[in-house]
Amino acid sequence: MNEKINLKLPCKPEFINVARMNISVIANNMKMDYEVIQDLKVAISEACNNVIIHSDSESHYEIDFIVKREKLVVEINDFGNGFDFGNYNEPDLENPKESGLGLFIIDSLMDEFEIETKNGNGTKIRMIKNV
Amino acid sequence: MNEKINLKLPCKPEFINVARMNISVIANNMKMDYEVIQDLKVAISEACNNVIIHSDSESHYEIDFIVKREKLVVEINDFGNGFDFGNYNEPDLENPKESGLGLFIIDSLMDEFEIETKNGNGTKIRMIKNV
Amino acid sequence: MSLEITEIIEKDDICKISIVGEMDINSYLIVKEKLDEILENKIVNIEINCENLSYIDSTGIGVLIGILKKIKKEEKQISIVNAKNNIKRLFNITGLDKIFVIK
Amino acid sequence: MSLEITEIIEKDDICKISIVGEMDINSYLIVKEKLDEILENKIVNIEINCENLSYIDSTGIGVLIGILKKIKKEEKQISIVNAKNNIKRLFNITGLDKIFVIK
Ligand SMILES: Nc1ncnc2c1ncn2[C@@H]1O[C@H](COP(=O)(O)OP(=O)(O)O)[C@@H](O)[C@H]1O
Ligand SMILES: Nc1ncnc2c1ncn2[C@@H]1O[C@H](COP(=O)(O)OP(=O)(O)O)[C@@H](O)[C@H]1O
Repeated sequence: MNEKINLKLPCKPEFINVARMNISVIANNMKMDYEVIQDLKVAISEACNNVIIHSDSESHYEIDFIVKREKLVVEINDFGNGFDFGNYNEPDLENPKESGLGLFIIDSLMDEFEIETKNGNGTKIRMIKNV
Repeated sequence: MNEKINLKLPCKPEFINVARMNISVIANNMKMDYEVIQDLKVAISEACNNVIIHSDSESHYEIDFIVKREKLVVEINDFGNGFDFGNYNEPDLENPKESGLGLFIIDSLMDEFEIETKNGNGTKIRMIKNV
Repeated sequence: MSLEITEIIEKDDICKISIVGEMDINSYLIVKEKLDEILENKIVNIEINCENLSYIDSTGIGVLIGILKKIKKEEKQISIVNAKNNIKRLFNITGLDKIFVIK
Repeated sequence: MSLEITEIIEKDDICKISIVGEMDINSYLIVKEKLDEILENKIVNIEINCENLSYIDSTGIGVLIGILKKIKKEEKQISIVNAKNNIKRLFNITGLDKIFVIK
């Protein structure tokens, strides 16, 4: 099985719950556990929050949900600024700050996590959860 | 306000609940009533059922949700066979049949309903619910 | 959420079933097959408890109409019990409130 | 579903609040503003009842860290009460279980 669902959302905070709800139904259809679905909701929201807060995308961003027998792949694509991932630092958990936790949370909650981004050229976040 | 959400779904019955869930969150964000949301779920499902049962679309179909201040516009587009709407007959409610109720139900539940279809050229169902 | 038939009580000339969940394009066959199976032995009245039926559309309504056709010849009927408002509304729109007994 | 602060009990040097719903990018400011307002008068310990907090992410966690910074100087603390498993897990991952009191 290899089915793709694609969702285009306005770059506005009030539509992030639509992204969350989609991952929730799709993962539920795949018979994932309640706790895993909660984690997926957080992970997708972190990526969407970043699009809205940092990407400076004009109007819409896209999410692909790729349903495979053994895993769910989620790709969040924006067409905004991108950033220099070389400058990214993991948060220092001993000295918590108000920001800088999003990517770290995605990485912690998901089985696989990749980021493709270039200054000025949009960002693609790819996260995978195994069934 | 005029925001568009676009959803591309595989032409398979097991993803229809994704369409339902989307309309449900979006209408809920618009503060529509519970009963109205139930009607919207039925209306969108009727249109999606038809794509899956009748359109003979190859892989995907598309749904646009257009959120305006005073109404929700939903367009279901498939790229399948289309049909001759000139041959369409409303159901005879005195003599119920197992099939033929879908479009009639959409028309009854929604405030506006339009269909654009040509033999061989896909179908677009447009339904509007006022807030 | 999918669909389940949680209870089947066959008694004299009536069979009562409870449908729980969503009766849609993915699940209507479960109900159709169960009712066909029941009616295979004997044509009886059918009473459907819809207290926990959260969703039905024309695929589900089609099943019920098909079943009614089968049992009507022997003057049996379908009763719908405890349906939620949105489901009742759908039965009204499609005229089923006139051919089913809605309780 | 959105977010509500359903209860605020100020008593001596502790203020207890209950957060209900989803603390996300749309709603975290409600909590931030309420806590800032409380601390404007007096720096107190904060106890957050999370029994009905169904969702939180880094936007919400950021608020709590900001508040902790404010009250830590006066040796006050934040306690998290009745958090659901998924929320506790997030606090563990981000190390907040070491700087908040998780009950
Ligand atoms: N989609 C994006 N577009 C542009 N920059 C991004 C994007 N996602 C992340 N970033 C950059 O990566 C940094 C780290 O992100 P994150 O770990 O989520 O923490 P935070 O968003 O709180 O800063 C952000 O501050 C931002 O500079
Ligand atoms: N998306 C579509 N593609 C092709 N044909 C369609 C589509 N939607 C509706 N139709 C045609 O319109 C007819 C009436 O549809 P409907 O009222 O939903 O009843 P039913 O689906 O039960 O036949 C269908 O039988 C079909 O021939």
